[in-house]
Amino acid sequence: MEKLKTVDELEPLFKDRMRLLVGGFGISGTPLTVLHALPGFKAGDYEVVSNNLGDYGKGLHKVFEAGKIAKAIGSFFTINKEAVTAWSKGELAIDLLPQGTLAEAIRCGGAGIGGFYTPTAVGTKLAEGKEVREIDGVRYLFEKAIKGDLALIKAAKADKAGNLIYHTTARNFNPVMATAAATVIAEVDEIVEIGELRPEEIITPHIYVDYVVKSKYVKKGDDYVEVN
Amino acid sequence: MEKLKTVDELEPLFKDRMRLLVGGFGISGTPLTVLHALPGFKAGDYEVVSNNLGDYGKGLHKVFEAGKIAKAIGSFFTINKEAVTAWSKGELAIDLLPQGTLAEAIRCGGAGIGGFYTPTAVGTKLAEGKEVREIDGVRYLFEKAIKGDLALIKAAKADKAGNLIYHTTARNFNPVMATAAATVIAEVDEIVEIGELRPEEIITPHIYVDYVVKSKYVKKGDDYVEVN
Amino acid sequence: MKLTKRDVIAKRIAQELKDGDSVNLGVGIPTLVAKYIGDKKVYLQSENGLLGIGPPPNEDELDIDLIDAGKNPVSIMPDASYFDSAFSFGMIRGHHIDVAVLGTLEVDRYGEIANWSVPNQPILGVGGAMDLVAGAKKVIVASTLFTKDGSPKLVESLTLDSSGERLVNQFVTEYASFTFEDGKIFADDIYGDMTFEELQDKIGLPLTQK
Amino acid sequence: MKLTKRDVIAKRIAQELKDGDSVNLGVGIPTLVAKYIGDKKVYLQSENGLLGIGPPPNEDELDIDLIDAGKNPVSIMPDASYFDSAFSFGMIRGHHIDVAVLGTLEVDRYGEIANWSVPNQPILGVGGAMDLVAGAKKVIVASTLFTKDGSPKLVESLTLDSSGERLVNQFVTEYASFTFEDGKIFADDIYGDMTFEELQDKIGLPLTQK
Repeated sequence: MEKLKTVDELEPLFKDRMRLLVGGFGISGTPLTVLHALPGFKAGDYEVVSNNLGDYGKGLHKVFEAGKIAKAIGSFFTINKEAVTAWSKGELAIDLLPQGTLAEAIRCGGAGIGGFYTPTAVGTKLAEGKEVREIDGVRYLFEKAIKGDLALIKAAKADKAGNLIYHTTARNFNPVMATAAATVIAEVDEIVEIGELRPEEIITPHIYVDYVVKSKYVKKGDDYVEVN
Repeated sequence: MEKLKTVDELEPLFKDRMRLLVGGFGISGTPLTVLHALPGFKAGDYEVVSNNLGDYGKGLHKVFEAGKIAKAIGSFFTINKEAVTAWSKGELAIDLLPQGTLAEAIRCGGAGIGGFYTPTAVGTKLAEGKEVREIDGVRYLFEKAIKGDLALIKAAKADKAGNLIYHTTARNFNPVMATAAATVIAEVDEIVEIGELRPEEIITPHIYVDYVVKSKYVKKGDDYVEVN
Repeated sequence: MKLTKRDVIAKRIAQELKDGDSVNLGVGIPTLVAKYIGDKKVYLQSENGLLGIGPPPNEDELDIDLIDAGKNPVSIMPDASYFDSAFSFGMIRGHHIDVAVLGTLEVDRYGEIANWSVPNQPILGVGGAMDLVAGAKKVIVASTLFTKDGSPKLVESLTLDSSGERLVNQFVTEYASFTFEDGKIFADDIYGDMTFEELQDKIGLPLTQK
Repeated sequence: MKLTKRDVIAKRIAQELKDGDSVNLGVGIPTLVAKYIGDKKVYLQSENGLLGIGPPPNEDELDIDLIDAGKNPVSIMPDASYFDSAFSFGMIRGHHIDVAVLGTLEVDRYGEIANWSVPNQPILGVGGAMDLVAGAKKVIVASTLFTKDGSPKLVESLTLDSSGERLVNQFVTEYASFTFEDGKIFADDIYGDMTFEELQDKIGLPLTQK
């Protein structure tokens, strides 16, 4: 399978100041293998688009701790205490978006839509400086689409063409991020033969996926543990 | 199954001048049983949102022939010769949208988005009178979301809760239309028990589906034939 | 056994839910509502991409992938379905969720709420709160009526950051359930150990009894 | 056997496709391109919701549900996937289709095309043409070089309705393949029975030879 790579083979894809789209909600659907390699890669100063910055000691939190994140765009950083501290000191820029606006902006980025009008956040601090437009009697906020340089996503299975399916709520932001970046790296639990995924059940068609990395983590109850 | 009705039981849902969203592309994914009942219902003067007006003698074409359509919003009416004639005589209003703009407008209608910017059709006759906005150096056209009063869609299977899955390219406009109308009627080939559809494969969750009608048509090669 | 304040609120909110409702329960008190739904067939949605949350899973059923928006492990009902975050918020913003139950810090006399920014803390988290406020068909907010220092959370005008201009339908506290109409606050249902007059006195705003 | 004009064009376009390309073929001449793809691994997309069109199906495999954008029955490849119309056009507008091959009625010297309105007919059909023009990474248009009355389809400025301001990358005819740069028309490859000079003379516009 041509798209299958080790994470180290992918290091040349990462360049300073790139915008990374990183899937996952909590640890569910997070590409841990790829993220945990980033502290060891040369590049940094990333702008990261992700719902939050991982859980303590896991996922994006490790990348943040390694000083590799210059800016974060997401919906919920309150739980990332060190990120809050870094932000207070001016060491980390943060753009806060409502979670639905974040998801829609990424979907639009992937679908060639330049921007959209959402009713969410009209009349709030998050609407400051943003255009408000009334459409059929409802007030909406203009939001621009979001695109990225690299998407780091997690799926349950890839077939050898790169078609993806997801497991339960680990789907979350991953399918939309797969559409919105110039290059997409999918970390997967399992690789299956072409034909094993039914064409009706495929969520991310293979043309969106540039590289596939086999995950080093397996689920054990309510945690992921590393295996060799 | 509470949502399961005969098409005649649903007649009271149809009212004059309603906007109907009608799924299907050609005959594929068209709710033939429901559409073929409309000429016999009292209501009419519908505004129909659909890619085109059915095939000759089938689907929306029958509704059009019965004089029930006052306006059509879609992307391709050239193949509906009688519709073209009616339009020339001023008997039928037509709003033409690029197919992708149509699909996106309906998706936005269902997703609570008021409008969006698409690069499609900028600089063409279909852009006349519409706002153009430059976003990051690209020119986009503003399009409003589309919603409907009633959606008439076709699915392959419903479970007894109303969750839907679709067959091959018969999916087309059906899932987005299911989200964008106040009331949704899904014509299906088969009804299965709850639990038979895996939660990962469900395309339209049951809360979008108000009524289910069992199709009177079965596929026979490249046609649908009526059964009893 | 006497219910805690939080349970009183959760139980009262559960009364508002009807068979067939799709419901999104926020973190905190709203999560407790699930305990009091009883036999009613409601469909619990989670904004990270699930319709049909089931009962809390046993220890041996835990799956770190399968969580709710509060990141707690969940189980699913037989009629459940999964979808991505964009679809999930389309469901929310598109008025397909019948009831959103949310925690709140303040409610003004029109029903506008502040429920996302923490007082005296940098504003770095909003999650799905504003989408739910803007998009659910009906929004019920849940909170104890007074802050720890005794000041009412029902206020003339918000002192904290608004969650959006959409007004909520109902505010359920441990003493009473309130609704709002044109700046008038209705104490629809008083069930705690304060009378209408005591409530009005403590809140310091005119209330109307239905 | 000598190829028809349409086949000459289709075969020449097939040369432009590379292994791994995702390709959308419009109706008419573009559909014929599939015949000449040979061993190249390209993924054919259909805007009604399919990636991975296979060879034409046998009579006994026909399924009225499974069709392409031209409403012809198709088969699928083992790596195929289905999706809805909104996702499909997201794939197109979002630059995920490497090559769109479209028919055309006119091409101007900048590469702007008119391919959707029929002369002297009411404009009541556009389909996915404008989305493909705006969104595909590369757009190749296919047509015979002259209309039935002998006038060139390569023109100084469009007389028919434009399909969008995005300029196409290549115009393949039965005589030559053209590309465009800042208003200059390049005759990149001349393979028909007209010389460069004859072409320039018949078209009536300055051509450049690469």
